Amino acid sequence: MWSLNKISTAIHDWLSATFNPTWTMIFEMVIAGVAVIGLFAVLGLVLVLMERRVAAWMQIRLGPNRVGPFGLMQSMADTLKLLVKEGMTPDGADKFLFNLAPFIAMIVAMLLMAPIAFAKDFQLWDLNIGVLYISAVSSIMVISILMAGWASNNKYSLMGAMRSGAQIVSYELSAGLSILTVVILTGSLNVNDIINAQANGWWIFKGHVPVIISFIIFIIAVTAETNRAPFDLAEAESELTAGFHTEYSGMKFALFFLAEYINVFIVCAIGATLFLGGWMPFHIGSWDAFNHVMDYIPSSVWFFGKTFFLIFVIMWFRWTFPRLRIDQLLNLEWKYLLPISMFNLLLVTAIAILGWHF
Amino acid sequence: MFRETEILKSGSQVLPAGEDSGGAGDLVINVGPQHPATHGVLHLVITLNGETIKKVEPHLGYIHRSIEKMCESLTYRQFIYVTSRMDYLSAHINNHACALCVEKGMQIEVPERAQVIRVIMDELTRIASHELWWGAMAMDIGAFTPFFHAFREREKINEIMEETCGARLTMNYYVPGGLMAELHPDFQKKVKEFIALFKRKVDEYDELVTGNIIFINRMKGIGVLPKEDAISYGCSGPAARGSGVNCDIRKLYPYAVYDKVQFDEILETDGDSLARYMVRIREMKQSVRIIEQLIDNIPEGDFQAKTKAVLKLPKGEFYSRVETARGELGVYIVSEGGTTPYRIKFRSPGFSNLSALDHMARGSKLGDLVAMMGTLDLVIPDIDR
Amino acid sequence: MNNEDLKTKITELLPAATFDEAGEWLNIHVEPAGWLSFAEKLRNDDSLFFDYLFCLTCIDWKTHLTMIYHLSSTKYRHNIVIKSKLDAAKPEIESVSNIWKTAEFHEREVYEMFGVNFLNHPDLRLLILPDGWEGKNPMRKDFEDPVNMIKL
Amino acid sequence: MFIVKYIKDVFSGLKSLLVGMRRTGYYFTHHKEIITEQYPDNRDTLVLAERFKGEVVMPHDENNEHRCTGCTACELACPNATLKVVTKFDITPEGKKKKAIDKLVYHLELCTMCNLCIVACPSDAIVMAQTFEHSVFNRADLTKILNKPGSKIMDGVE
Repeated sequence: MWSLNKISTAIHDWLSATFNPTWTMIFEMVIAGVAVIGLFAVLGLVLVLMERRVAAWMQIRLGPNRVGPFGLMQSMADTLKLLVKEGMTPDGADKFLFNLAPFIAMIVAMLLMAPIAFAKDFQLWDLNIGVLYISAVSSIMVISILMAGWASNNKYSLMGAMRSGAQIVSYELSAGLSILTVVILTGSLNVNDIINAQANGWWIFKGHVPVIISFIIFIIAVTAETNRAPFDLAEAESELTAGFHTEYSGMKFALFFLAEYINVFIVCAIGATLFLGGWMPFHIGSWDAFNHVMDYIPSSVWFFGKTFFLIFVIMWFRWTFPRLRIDQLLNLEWKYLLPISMFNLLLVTAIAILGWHF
Repeated sequence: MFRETEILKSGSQVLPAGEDSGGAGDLVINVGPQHPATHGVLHLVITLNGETIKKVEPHLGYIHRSIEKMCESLTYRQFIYVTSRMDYLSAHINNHACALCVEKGMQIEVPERAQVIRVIMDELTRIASHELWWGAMAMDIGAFTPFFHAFREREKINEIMEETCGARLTMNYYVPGGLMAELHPDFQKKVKEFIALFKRKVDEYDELVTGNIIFINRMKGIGVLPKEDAISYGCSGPAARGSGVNCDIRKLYPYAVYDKVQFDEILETDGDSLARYMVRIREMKQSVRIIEQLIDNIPEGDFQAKTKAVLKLPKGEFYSRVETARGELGVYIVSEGGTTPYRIKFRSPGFSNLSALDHMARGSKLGDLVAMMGTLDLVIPDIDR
Repeated sequence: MNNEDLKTKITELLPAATFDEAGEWLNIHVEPAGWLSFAEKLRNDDSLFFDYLFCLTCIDWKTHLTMIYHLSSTKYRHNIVIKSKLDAAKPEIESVSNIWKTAEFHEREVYEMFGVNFLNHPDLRLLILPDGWEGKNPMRKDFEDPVNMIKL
Repeated sequence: MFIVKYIKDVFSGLKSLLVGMRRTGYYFTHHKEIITEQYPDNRDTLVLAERFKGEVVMPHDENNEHRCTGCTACELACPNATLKVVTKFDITPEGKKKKAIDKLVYHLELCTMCNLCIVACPSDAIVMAQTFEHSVFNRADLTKILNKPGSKIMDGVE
C-alpha cells in the first residue's frame, strides 16, 4: 500500500546510509523546508481555485474555465500576475513594518504546519504539547494584521486592523475551550495521542452531544479567527474597501492572501485531527469487511479528505451569510459562544471523569 | 469650501481638535467617490469616533450632467430620452413622468392600450429595480450570493424589455401621446413566464436573506427614521413608507390606469432598515399582482395618439408626479410657448432621501452606514442629475 | 380643503398674498420679506398643515428670479405653490430649512445653481459644483460654458 | 424564562442559518441551474432581439439604391447632433435640379440609440441594426457615412 510514511522512511534510510548523522539531519531539514514551501504553494493554488469554484457554483455561475482544462491553471495565472505586479509601498507608510507584516503572516502560517500529522507516522515535529503550540502560535497572526493596518498609514487599514485585533483575541477563547474538550477526553496535548485515541471511533461520534457542540463552536470560532466571512470584518469589502491590506499590492498582497488560505487549511486540519480522527479511517463497530475496505484507503487521503470537507464547510459559510457588525461579533463571542463552551467544558469534564464516552 | 480641500488633503492623519473635527481623536474618512458600497460616485465625508459615526456629509456632483440645463435646449420629444439617464434603474418610469407632463400640457388623450402597457412596463421596471437593489444591498452587508440570484430574474425582465423596446436599460419607449412601438408578439407569453418564475424564486430570497439571523440583526433598529422626520426630510417611496408615511403616488394621485387596478400600498411602521427592506420585498409582490391583473386585459386599439409633428406646450407651468422605484419623481416644466421648455426641474427622490442619511446615521456604527445606504437604495445619477 | 377655502384661510394669515390658478394647483405670490413667518404659519396651522415640501426650485426670468416652493399636506392632501420674486442682481430670501429639513439640500442646490443667498441657512456651501468654483451660476440663463456645452 | 429564551434564540438562529445553507447547497449540487453565458464563444448562436438598437444603418438594395431623400427629418429629431445630412443637387433626365443626399454622416460616438431618428424618417430610409460590438481603436472610425459610395435614391421614393 502506498503511503507517505514509507517514502519518508526510505529517504531517511538512504540519507543515513550515505551521510553521517549531522548531514542527514541537515538534509532532512532542508527537504522538510522545501516540502512545506511546496505544500504552501500547492495548497494556495488548490484552495484559491476551490474557493472560486465553490463560490461560482453557489452563485449559479461556471467559475474559472478559461485557463487550462476546466480552468485548472487559473490560480497559476493569477499568481503569475501578482508576481509581475509592482509591490508598492505608500508614501508616508512605516516602510519597515509595512514590508515585514506579510512575512510575519507567512511565517506564522508555516510554523503552524509543524505538529500536524498529515498521515500515519508522517509529521514534521512530534511534540508533546502540539495542540497548545498551535493555539499559541496562531495568535501571533493578529500581530501581522495589526502591523499591516498600522504601518499602511491608511484609515481604512487601521480600522480593519483594530477590528481584527478585537476579533481574534476574543475568538481565541472559545476556540481554545472547544479544543480543550477533546484534550480532556484524551488526556493529552500530543497530536498523535489524540489521533490514536480515536482509533475506535472519532470523537465527534464517541463524545455525545457536548463534543458536537464544541465542534460547532470550534468551526465558528476558527472561521472568525481566520477572518473569513461572515466574520471578515478586518477586510469588510463593502465597508473598509479591503481592510488591513488595502494598501498592499503585488506579491506582498499575495502573501497575505496565501496566508489566509493556509490558515484556513491549518485550522481545518486541526479540526479534522481533534474531532474527525485525523488520518484515522472511518470504522463502524464490528463491520469487519467495511472496516477493511476503509483501511485500504491511504491515511493521507483520509486526512486531506476530512480537512477539505471542513474547508468546504467554511467556504459554504462565506458564500451564504451576510457579515456581522463589530459589536454583534463580540456579542456572539462573549454572550453566546463563551458561556456555552464553558458550560460544555463542564459537561465534558463530567463525562470524562465518569467515563461515559465510548 | 476651504474645509473640504483640507479634509481631502489631510490624507490619513487624524485631524487635530477643532471646530471641524468636533473633538480630539475624531477620525475623518472619505467614503467614496470610489468605494464599493456607494454603488457609484457618491462621496461621503464621515466623522467617526472609533466605529461610531458622528457626522455624515454628502458631497455630490461627481456625475452631475446638468440634465435640467440640457433639457432647456431639447424639444419636448427629445428631452424624454435624457431622463432615462437619471435614475437608470427605473428608466421607464422617468420617461413616463415626462410624457405625462407633456401630455398634461398639450392635453393629449393617451389611448387606453398605451396606458395599460405603460403600467405593465412600469411595474416590470419596478421589479427589476428592486431585484437589483436586493442583490446590491445583500452585497453591501457582506452576502455575495444573493446578487447573482437576483440578477437571474432581472435578466428575464431585461430580455422582455429588449424584445419590445430594443434596449435593456435606457429604453426610451414612451413618447408624448403613447408608445414608440407596438408590443412584441411574444410579450404577454414572456411576461407570464416571468411571473411564474418570479413567484417560485421570490421565496428563495426569504430563505437566503430575509430569515437569516445575521441579516435581521444587521437590519433591525438600524437607521431609524421617525415618521415626522421622514416627512420633514422630504423622503418618499419605500424609504418613507418604511416609516409609515402614506406617500405612494400611485394611490394618492393615480396616473395612467393605476386607479383601475387592485393593489395595496405597503406600509411598515418601524422606520428602520428592516422595515424599508420589507417594504421593497412586499412591493415586488404587489407589482406582480398589478401585472397579473393587466397582462390578459390589454385593450385593443392604437398604441399612440395622433400628435403634431412639432410639439409646442402652451405658456404655463406643468407638474407631474409619478412613483418610481425609489420614490416620488416630479417633473416641473415651465413653458414660454415654444418647442423647448423654458425651465425644467426634476424633483428626484434620491436627492431628498439622501438628505436624511446624516440624521439617520448619527450614533450608529460604520457597518450600519452601509446597511442604511443599501436600504435607502441610492442611485447616484438620480441624486446628481 | 379646496382652492377657495385655501384662499380665504391664507388671506387671513397673510393679507398681502396674491393668488392665481394658472397651473394645476393654487399659486400664492409672496414677498421675500415676510416669507419665513408665513412659512411657519403654513407648516404649523392646524387646518393647513403643509408638512411636506416636495419641490423647491428657482426660475431665472432674466429680469428677476422666482423661488418656487411646492407644498403638500400629508394630513389633508392639499397642495399649494408658493412663488416669490427675487431681485436678479442680489437675490436673497430667508431659508426655510429649519421648518422643512429637506430644504437644506434643495436650497444648497439652488444657491450654487442660481446664486440665491439663503439667509440663516445652517450650512450654505457648494454641494454639487466642485470646490473653488468661480464664475457664474450654471443654471442662470446667461451662463455660457464654451468647453463643456454643445450647442445644437 | 431567561434560559429558555436564550436556548430558543440559539436554536432558531442556527436553524435560519441552516436554511440559507440548504439553499446555496442546492445550487452547489444542481449545475443545471447555472445561467452563465460564455459570450465570445457563443457569438454564433447568440440571438439578438430584432428590435435591438445597435446602430443606425441605411439599407441598400441590390442595385445600390437607398430610400433617403435628404429631408433632414432625422437630423432635426436627433437630440445629440448625431446625424448630419449633406445634400447635393442632382440633375434629373428632364434637366431639372433635384435635391438628393451627398452624404449622411453618422457619429456613432454621440449616438444614444434613442430611436427618434428612425421614428422621424418619413421614407423608412434608416433602420436600427443589431450589431453591438462597436469598439474601435480610433475614435474617428466611429464617424460613419451611411450611404454607400455611388448609391442613389430608389425610384418612387419622394
